[in-house]
Amino acid sequence: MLIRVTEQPLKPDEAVAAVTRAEAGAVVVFLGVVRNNNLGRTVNHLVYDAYPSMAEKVLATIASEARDRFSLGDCAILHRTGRLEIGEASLLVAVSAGHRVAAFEAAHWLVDEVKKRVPVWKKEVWSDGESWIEGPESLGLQQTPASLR
Amino acid sequence: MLIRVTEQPLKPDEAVAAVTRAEAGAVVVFLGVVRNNNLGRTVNHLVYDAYPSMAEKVLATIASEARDRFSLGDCAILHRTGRLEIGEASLLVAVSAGHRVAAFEAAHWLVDEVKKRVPVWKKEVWSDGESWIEGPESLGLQQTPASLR
Amino acid sequence: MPVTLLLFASIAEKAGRRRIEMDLRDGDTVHSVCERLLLDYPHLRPFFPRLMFAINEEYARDDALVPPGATLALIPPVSGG
Amino acid sequence: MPVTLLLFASIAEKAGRRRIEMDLRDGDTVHSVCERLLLDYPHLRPFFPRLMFAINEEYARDDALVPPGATLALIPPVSGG
Repeated sequence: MLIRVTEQPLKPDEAVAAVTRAEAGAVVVFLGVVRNNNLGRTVNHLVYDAYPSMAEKVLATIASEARDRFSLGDCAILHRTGRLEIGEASLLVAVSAGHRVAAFEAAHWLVDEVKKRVPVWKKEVWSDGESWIEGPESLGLQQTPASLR
Repeated sequence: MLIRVTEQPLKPDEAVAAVTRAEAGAVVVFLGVVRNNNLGRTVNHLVYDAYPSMAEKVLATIASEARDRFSLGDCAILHRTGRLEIGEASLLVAVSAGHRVAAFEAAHWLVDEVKKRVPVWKKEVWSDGESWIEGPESLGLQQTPASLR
Repeated sequence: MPVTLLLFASIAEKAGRRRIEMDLRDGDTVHSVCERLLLDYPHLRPFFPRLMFAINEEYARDDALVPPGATLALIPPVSGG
Repeated sequence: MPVTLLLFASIAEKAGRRRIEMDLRDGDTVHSVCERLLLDYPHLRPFFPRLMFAINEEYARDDALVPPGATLALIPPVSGG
């Protein structure tokens, strides 16, 4: 199980090699790539912040859940941090399974869970400003007492 | 659009680079990998035969259909031929799309169509024999007149 | 103008060849060409109920006319991927 | 034994720091620690309705007890991927 939060570029070949198993006929890889636009605004680049030690723990938990849920061969989840340019990969998920249906389902589920649960944040930088993105897919809001609001 | 039938090993990094677009936030890659077993039998290796020129035409047709159907950024389909060992990739599909749902759906659809339509055949080689596989996912049987049966 | 038959995978192994040249006759269809092939290769008959065909790299029905100089591929159920 | 608060992303930028040490009192919960934090950093209050919390790298509710020496992370809605 390859789990990593890193400032280095993410390499599909490495992740594929890490999950390939003699008994697994299907490998699916997902890459989240920095787009040049979001919600109608032109994006110049992104900056990712993370809580790396906790993020790796949460990634490992998600990976274990996926292995149980989808009877996977193996899986790899890598998240990049720091400044990323357009076209660079911020998230790489790779899974192997006996057959393709399980591999596609598991990869999709893993990406969904990463976006809900892993303490990583992106800032969009435009030509005329910047903003931290508060993920619409983040875990439901914590119950916060009225006194803190 | 990267379409290729080749005896050379398939490289995920190359396919990812080929489909990456500044406006596409999601890349999904599928690899079909030679398994060490099938239907309860231990597989030693596979041999793929192909009608390469027609296979590339059919792959290009499928790729075009996918681009219309799923509003893809781009897609790549590569099929390897010749002798393949356990753990080697026989099929590589890569797609890019604005968002992940389209990318996952398109990649899955492409793999299904490749298995139905592309003139490529695998032979399983076991320790004690071998057999050409007639794909259970192949296009429906041609209407064949009784005189040829 | 001859027609060139291409054979692959199981049927190529059984025939012992991947390519067969045949004469073309007026009005020849996939079906009629294959009937003449089976006169010379009767042991290939068991493959035909499951074959597909392609004329010049396009899938074709067995009642399709075979044009002069065509390449006619005999295509067992595919199993790529 | 102090408690170490970790701040990230938007709230770290607003606070001008990523790490704050605070004293821990008997019976301190996430909530009570944060109330004391807001005495020194009142401009962070608008973030709280959307924050999640983690104690020692595990998500925790705001009524969870904070153990001595804990690391308490203030976690804005995540946006990885």
